[in-house]
Amino acid sequence: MAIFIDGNTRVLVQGMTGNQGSFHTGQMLAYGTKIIGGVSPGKGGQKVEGVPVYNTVFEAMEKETADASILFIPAPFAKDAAYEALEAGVKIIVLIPEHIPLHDAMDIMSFAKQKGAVAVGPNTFGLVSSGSCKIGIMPNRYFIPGPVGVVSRSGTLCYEIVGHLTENEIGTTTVVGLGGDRVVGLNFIDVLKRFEEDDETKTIILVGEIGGSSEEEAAAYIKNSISKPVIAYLAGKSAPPGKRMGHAGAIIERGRGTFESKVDALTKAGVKVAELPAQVPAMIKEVL
Amino acid sequence: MAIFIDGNTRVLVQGMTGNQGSFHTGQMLAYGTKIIGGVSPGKGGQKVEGVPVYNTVFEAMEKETADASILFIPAPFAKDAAYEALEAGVKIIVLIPEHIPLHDAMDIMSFAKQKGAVAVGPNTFGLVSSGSCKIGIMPNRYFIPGPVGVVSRSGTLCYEIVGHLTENEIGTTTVVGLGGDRVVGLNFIDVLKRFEEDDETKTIILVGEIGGSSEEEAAAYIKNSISKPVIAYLAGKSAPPGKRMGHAGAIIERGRGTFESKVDALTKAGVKVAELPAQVPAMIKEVL
Amino acid sequence: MKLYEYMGKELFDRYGIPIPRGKVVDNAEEAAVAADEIGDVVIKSQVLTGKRGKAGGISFASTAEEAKVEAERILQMEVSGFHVDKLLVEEKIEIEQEIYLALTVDGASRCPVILASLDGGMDIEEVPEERMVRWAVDVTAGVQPYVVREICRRLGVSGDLQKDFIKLLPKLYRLFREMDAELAEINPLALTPKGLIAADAKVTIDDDALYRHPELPNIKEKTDLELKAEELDIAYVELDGEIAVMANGAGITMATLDMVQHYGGTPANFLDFGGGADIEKTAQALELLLGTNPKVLLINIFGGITRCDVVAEGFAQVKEKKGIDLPVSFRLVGTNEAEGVEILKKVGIEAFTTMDEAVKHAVDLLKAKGE
Amino acid sequence: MKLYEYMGKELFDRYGIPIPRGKVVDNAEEAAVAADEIGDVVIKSQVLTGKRGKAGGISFASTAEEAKVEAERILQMEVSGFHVDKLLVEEKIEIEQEIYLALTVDGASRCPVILASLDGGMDIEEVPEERMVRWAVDVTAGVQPYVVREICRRLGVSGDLQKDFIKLLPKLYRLFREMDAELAEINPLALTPKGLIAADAKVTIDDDALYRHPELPNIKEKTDLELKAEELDIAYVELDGEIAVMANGAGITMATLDMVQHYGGTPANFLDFGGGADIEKTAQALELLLGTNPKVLLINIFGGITRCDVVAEGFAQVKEKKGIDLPVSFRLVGTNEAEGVEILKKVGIEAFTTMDEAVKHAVDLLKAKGE
Repeated sequence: MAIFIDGNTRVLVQGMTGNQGSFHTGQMLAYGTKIIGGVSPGKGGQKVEGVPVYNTVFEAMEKETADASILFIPAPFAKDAAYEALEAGVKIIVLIPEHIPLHDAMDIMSFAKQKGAVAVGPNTFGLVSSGSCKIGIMPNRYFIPGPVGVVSRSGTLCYEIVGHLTENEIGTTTVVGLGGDRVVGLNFIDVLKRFEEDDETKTIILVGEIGGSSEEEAAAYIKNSISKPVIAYLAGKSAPPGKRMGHAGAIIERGRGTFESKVDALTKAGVKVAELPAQVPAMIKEVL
Repeated sequence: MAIFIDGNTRVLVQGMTGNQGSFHTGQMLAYGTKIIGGVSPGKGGQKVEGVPVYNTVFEAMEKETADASILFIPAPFAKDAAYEALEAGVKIIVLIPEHIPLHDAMDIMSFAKQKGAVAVGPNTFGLVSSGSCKIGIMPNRYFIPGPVGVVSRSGTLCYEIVGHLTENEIGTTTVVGLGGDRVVGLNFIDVLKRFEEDDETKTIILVGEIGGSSEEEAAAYIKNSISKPVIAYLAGKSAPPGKRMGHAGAIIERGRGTFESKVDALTKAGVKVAELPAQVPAMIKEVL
Repeated sequence: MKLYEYMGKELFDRYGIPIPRGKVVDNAEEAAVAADEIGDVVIKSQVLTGKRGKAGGISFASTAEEAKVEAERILQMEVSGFHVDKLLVEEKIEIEQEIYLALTVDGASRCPVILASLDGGMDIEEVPEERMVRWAVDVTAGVQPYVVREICRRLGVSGDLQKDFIKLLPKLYRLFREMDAELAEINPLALTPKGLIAADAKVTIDDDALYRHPELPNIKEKTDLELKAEELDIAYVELDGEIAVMANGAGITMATLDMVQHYGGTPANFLDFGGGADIEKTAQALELLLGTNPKVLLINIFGGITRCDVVAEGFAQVKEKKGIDLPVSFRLVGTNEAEGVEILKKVGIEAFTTMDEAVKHAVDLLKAKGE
Repeated sequence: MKLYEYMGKELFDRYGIPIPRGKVVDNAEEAAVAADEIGDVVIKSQVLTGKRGKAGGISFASTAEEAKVEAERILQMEVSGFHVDKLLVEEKIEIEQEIYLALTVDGASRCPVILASLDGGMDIEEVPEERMVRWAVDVTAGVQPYVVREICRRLGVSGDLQKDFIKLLPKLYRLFREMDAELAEINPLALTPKGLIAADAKVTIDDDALYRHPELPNIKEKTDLELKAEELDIAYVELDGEIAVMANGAGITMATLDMVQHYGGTPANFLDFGGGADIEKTAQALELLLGTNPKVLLINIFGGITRCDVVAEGFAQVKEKKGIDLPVSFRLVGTNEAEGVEILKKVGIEAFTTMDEAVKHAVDLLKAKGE
């Protein structure tokens, strides 16, 4: 098992013929991902790594229904592409691009909800169910099957931690990148819930950072609804106070958002918080 | 049983303090409908027929969750009121007003779908589960419990037919008015499906009229999915050809929409079509 | 409310949809001046009906003199019963292909629908289903570029024409939504060497939303009686039979007409004075009807919100004040039925309780009159 | 991008939100002229920071002469480190109550959120939770009148003030959406005898959407280095420590800073040159960093999309062409690691494979330098 995606997940690549799109199509295929088609308007009929390219998502879906789509689309056009996938019936969209306008992101999230779909990202490395399906841009070799579920707000830091696990021969069920933007489709709670339900996931790693209140919300959720052990690492302990969004930001955060507030909330929820990334594998071994 | 609503359905009346609103609050209460509150902005704190009036739907829902709301709201403000009910979590809204702008109706239908709610109307007499719950403006005395499900596009004509049933001591499970506008929330198929699933409904009356293609669509659905006997009456046999909506109307209807097309489609689906309203009771008796 | 072609094109222009250069005129001299300015022109009668081409209401001219002659001719025409008051004098455009593009409302899917075909032009209704692309628009998404790309793919359109579509279609959709249109149809949408140009415009505004568009003119395409009825918020359509029919509710009114025909009569009109009428409205509806000099009057009331006593009182007042000297067949049941029947009795009318009886009686009255 | 108060108010005005009469000036003479025209005025320094009132950056004047004196004084000020270039000279309004109203984005609910309180003014952050109404806006519904009615109910507002809110809030929402704002805050929204007036304006536009608003000016509130970094699409923040840090990815960069501190060092900056950098971008990021004269350079690369050989090559080129004469601690793992390590070796750098080692080494290098 795994969450969200597995070896049967049929994947579309939107923006397949671009540099990023074609490179990562190759990488995902190499990982074993079942890519059934690519979409690049005006490039229909081409092939990338042997995979057929279509002009529209609807055209691709006429040939074979896709379960998920990954978007390598420049930020200004990402909303259009995301809507296309959602209206065509794709139920998981993975939004790789950064710099998607905030209001576009809100629109995408609203439309995804309306269509009963899951949006991952934007500004995410994607997600991978280790050993069976990678829909993202993370380096293939660190993601080996095992009992740990990982959910992270940041990319490279997540690789760093999963890299430490791999060195210690600890594998992962699914690794989910929430994305680094202010408005993202999945939050910690959505993913924690799935890990709790997933039999193969024995323990969970939460990789967070300062800003926003999603770690605090996750802590409250863990306290009430998660029975599996959770280990956390949080970046930003040394960061200077960030720029505030007028008073409104402060009103919304209400004192949450700082490193201390997050560590405090998670600790109170029974989560062990690592001080350094390298400490995580030992902490995992303790609870496994 | 019955469909959509029953004796447990808690009903709000939006626009309760107006002429229509207060009159029909009395009528519905007299029928036995469980009205838990009314909403009239600026009139909060008043009572109508002993029922408390609130300023907003949210305020009403704080006191007691409503399952359904009926709107006696002038057409220009109906969209706002409908959205309010939908966002506040009401799952059945009954849109009595006529002359709601078409684009407002489309917006309401889209929003209702998004919220997983059912919109009845606009320009409907509402619906009634005989003997237990009336959410509408139909005269109380004709709607007595019995085994017949009725679904109608028009109001008075439906009363006429139900009146004939009542004279013949044939009662109804639920009578649903779809509404006379071009864009309405429920269509024949939605209601037929429910009647098919409802154990108490033994036979179904469909009251249609010329224009649009919903009777033809209903016919196709009946053929494939309805096992209970269906009797139909259609108005408009003698009507002159109506005004066309440019070519687009013709393209959409594709020859459907006429009296002949509807009778033909229904007959082929095994539906018996009455020539006069007064013939309906005898036809029902035959199949009951 | 249907808009004249030139008004539709004004809207197109406001929303950035390309239209031919042109001028609206109401006399031949102005037409000549316009032609002089523009060059080769097409002169189009501005009437609210199709088939003007076949009726001779569209003509071409290359000189001011020709334009004047043609304009004079067309201004004297009637096209399908409509008198021609205005002409649109437009540059003649070079059409490589006639495309059909429309936005309208699809009741079945409860949303706007785009209709598009590469086989535009006069015989669009004959275009086979598979040559006509339909797209139901999700109003929360609107018409984003992906929608247009997909429509283009289904049409088999790509390249520059697709780019033109991506520019044009969202504009037409915006117009359709913002102007509360029931229909925004371009036929033909002309593919010219300069790109897409709307060679015609059929725009219908939702009557129920006209209050949101006070800038629009009030265009009348109704008879005086129909206008009077509209004022009274009564649904009224003139027919050419002999029995005047008055009922409450569209469905039952239609059913009453059907029954009149079923029993061998002919209805003179369709009059639905709706639900919840008061005495005055009843009286006004009645007077409207009497003004048409029918042979027999048939009233069919099933009182729900409509109260029988109120309708009866309205009838009695008209009968007493103005007199009703034609035969009347009256059916009256429902809310406050007893009171209503009593009122009618006082003015000498015996009400029926069933529609069947009342209609049969009306037809009998008509036959009696004929003999 | 934060807008100056006067720019925010220009937007308010464009969207129909009432603002005080006023004029933007950049010298004392113009301030005097404005005061002469307007009467009793308030003179407000235009700086991109709060607390200007407490810092003396806001003043009142009743005559042109007073206005001139005050304007001169304020134009010489620095408010929280910002120099005052412009003043807004506005009519002094009669404030009966200070209301707080803002639209911003709520990450948790992934949608716009309205914040409203009747306890507006300077201490808004101290207002207790129950005195602050929050409303998450469903973007498909927008801010319809019912939303405002419900917010008013929760605020305890009715009557004329509610009517004013029903007019104002949908306009603020439209501005917020159409202008791609991250924040549109009015504090105070002044209740005056003439109704609601926006006495201040804090509007921040989403940087990622600035390309959609070419009409907006480019407002700089960054140091030259930060601007240069922005040009290169590099996330760069100056800090006041000694070890320059360069990493790929915001999370790992933060974690590197944390680790530097953990092992007793102090970071000189935050520099995240993102994923997938090419040789040139690597070199540019490096040059930027070297320009700040740090004591030790710490590079932490975990290659995913970023290729180790590319980063190493960028580093090698800078080292060979321009020279890097400070101590360097380099961690390099991931995609094409072997090739990268080889390239570094050639320019005399022995790369670490773990972040821990590299950070510890960097701190050791710093300590060695101090001794």
